[in-house]
Amino acid sequence: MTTVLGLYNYWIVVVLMMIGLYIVIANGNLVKKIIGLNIFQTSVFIFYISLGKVDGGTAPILVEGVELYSNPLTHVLILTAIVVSLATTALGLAIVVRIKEAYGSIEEEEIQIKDNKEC
Amino acid sequence: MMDMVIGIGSALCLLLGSFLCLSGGIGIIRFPDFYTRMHAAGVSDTLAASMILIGLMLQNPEMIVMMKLVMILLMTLFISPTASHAIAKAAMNSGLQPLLVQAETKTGDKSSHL
Amino acid sequence: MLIAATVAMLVVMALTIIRGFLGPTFYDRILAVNMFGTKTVLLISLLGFVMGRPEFLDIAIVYALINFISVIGVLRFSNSPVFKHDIQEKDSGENSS
Amino acid sequence: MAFLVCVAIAIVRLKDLFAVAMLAGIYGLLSASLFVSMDAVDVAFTEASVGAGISTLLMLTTIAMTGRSEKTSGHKPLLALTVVCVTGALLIYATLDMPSYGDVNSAANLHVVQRYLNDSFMEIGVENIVTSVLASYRGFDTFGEVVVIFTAGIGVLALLSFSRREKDDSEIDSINESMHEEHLVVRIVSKILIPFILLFALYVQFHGDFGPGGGFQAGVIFAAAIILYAMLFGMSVARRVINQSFVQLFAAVGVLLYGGVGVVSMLSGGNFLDYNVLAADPVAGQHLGILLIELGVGIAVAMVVIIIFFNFASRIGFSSEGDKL
Repeated sequence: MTTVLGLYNYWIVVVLMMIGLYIVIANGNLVKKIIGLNIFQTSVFIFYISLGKVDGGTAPILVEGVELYSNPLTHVLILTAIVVSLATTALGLAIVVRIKEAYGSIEEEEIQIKDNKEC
Repeated sequence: MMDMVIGIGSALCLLLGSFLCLSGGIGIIRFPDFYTRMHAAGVSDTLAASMILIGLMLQNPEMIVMMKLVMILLMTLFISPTASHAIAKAAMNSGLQPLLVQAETKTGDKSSHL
Repeated sequence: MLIAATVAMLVVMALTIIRGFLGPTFYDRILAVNMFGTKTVLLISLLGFVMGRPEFLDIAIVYALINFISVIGVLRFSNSPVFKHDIQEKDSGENSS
Repeated sequence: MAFLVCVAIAIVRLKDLFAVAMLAGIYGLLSASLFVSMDAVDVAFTEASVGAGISTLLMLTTIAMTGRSEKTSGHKPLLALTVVCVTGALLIYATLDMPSYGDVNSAANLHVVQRYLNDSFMEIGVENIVTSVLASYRGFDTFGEVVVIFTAGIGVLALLSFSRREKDDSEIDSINESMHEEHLVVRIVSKILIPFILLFALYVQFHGDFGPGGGFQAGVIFAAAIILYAMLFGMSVARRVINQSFVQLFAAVGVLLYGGVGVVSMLSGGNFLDYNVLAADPVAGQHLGILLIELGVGIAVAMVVIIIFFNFASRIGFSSEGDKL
């Protein structure tokens, strides 16, 4: 029972990661692929944060009379990672927009068909 | 004495707020069409939020926390009706009819056919 | 009491998510997102008190603001021609059913 | 937690991209509240403003440009499913070795972290350890992140900014005007709110030493206020208020401010980004350094997000024009 409770978070992370991966692999739509990528990223964020959580600890802002804090290092890593994920998402979406303008479609297969025709 | 009154008051506010929230949640599931759901969400949002925030305010003596709570309260009071208004207006403009109007036009059509 | 309110909030959030899934029209979904945002604000203020760290209230303020901005953004972009077209289709589909 | 999985599964199932984007918004809010419950206040702050706000908006703009419905793909998902399941099974097998949730003695919580927790207040004098680690101990990393964001901004600019036609603007404007007549209430409320949002962004920026907050979050909130303005009052009005070249200049200024602090500290005898030498007293020097680089981060992030959004949004008019032709 304790192992189940102790590892519950990681399992959720794994499931989320699987879902994200599945979307990225199986969906043809490029926007949806980016959303899948976002889910994948979030699962990694949650993984790091749950690594840094300490039982009975509180947020790592020093106050008097509190001894135990959660791990600030993972928070720092993820904080920057989130902003970078925003940047990558924006870049990805920009590329999607350009693809739409160039091919008239954002479905993977249609783009492939068009590419083959041109060759 | 004063403490007890404040404690009871905050507990009452919190309970009332939770109850309103729950009723709003049930409403948003059970109501038949968009505008009635909108009503459930809007009403419960505003009143329940202010009830819970007031309950929290009563629990806390510190000044800065109080200020922040007041700010949140003001913002919810500003934002939530505005957002509801905007959504309802957009829905109306896009041609989404309330259930009642839909029913009336349908019966009207039938009677004219008959 | 705080715990009870928190649990109530969680239940309401679950209900709202269900509406977000089902929502026949997309205005229902927007409504669900909006309500979900308000409930999150309340949940976070409650959590701050439950954990005894009222500094969390800053986050609640951000939520309130961001929620408003995203709802307005959604409505703004739902006015674009692509969406208009789709709504009409969807509406006619619903009426016929 | 289980909520998250449900939302994610629903995202897989739904074909309507608009609904998917809405659910992605809910997903962002949900993961942020999860972060709050796991004590990661700063992370929740960032996720709230980024995941729930800005990235949802960007997705919506993209969907508005590229069309809403998704076609069912022909190829079989069976292969993908097996790959994913195998990966998942391996990962779950790997979690059996992980320390259990909330363990004080897990490897991640033992090494350098104790030093941060115990000594950072003495060395830096900032209550919020996340800020001190972010800006001082790991200043190099953060500099790298800022440069990455700046590069992404340049990338979006390069991809989307060309062939913006002035005459389209006037047409879009007329559409916007007719639309905004209807949005009177929202406009007035936003007019009241926008100054508060800007003020709050500044509060977050400078209060980052004592509470949750800092340059990244403040930048995003600041940008959000301006995005709200741009959405309600039309793109060209916003472009008149906020000059594009000015924004681009300041994005660079933000990054340079960060780098400049590093160079100054190097010139005055320390290492790159070593703030101790910036003032007579090391702690005061740290304070000054953190303040400056947080400012740099804030400016850079805000301006990059504004650039990204403006380019996306002014593209909408362009591509819908293209569709008509």
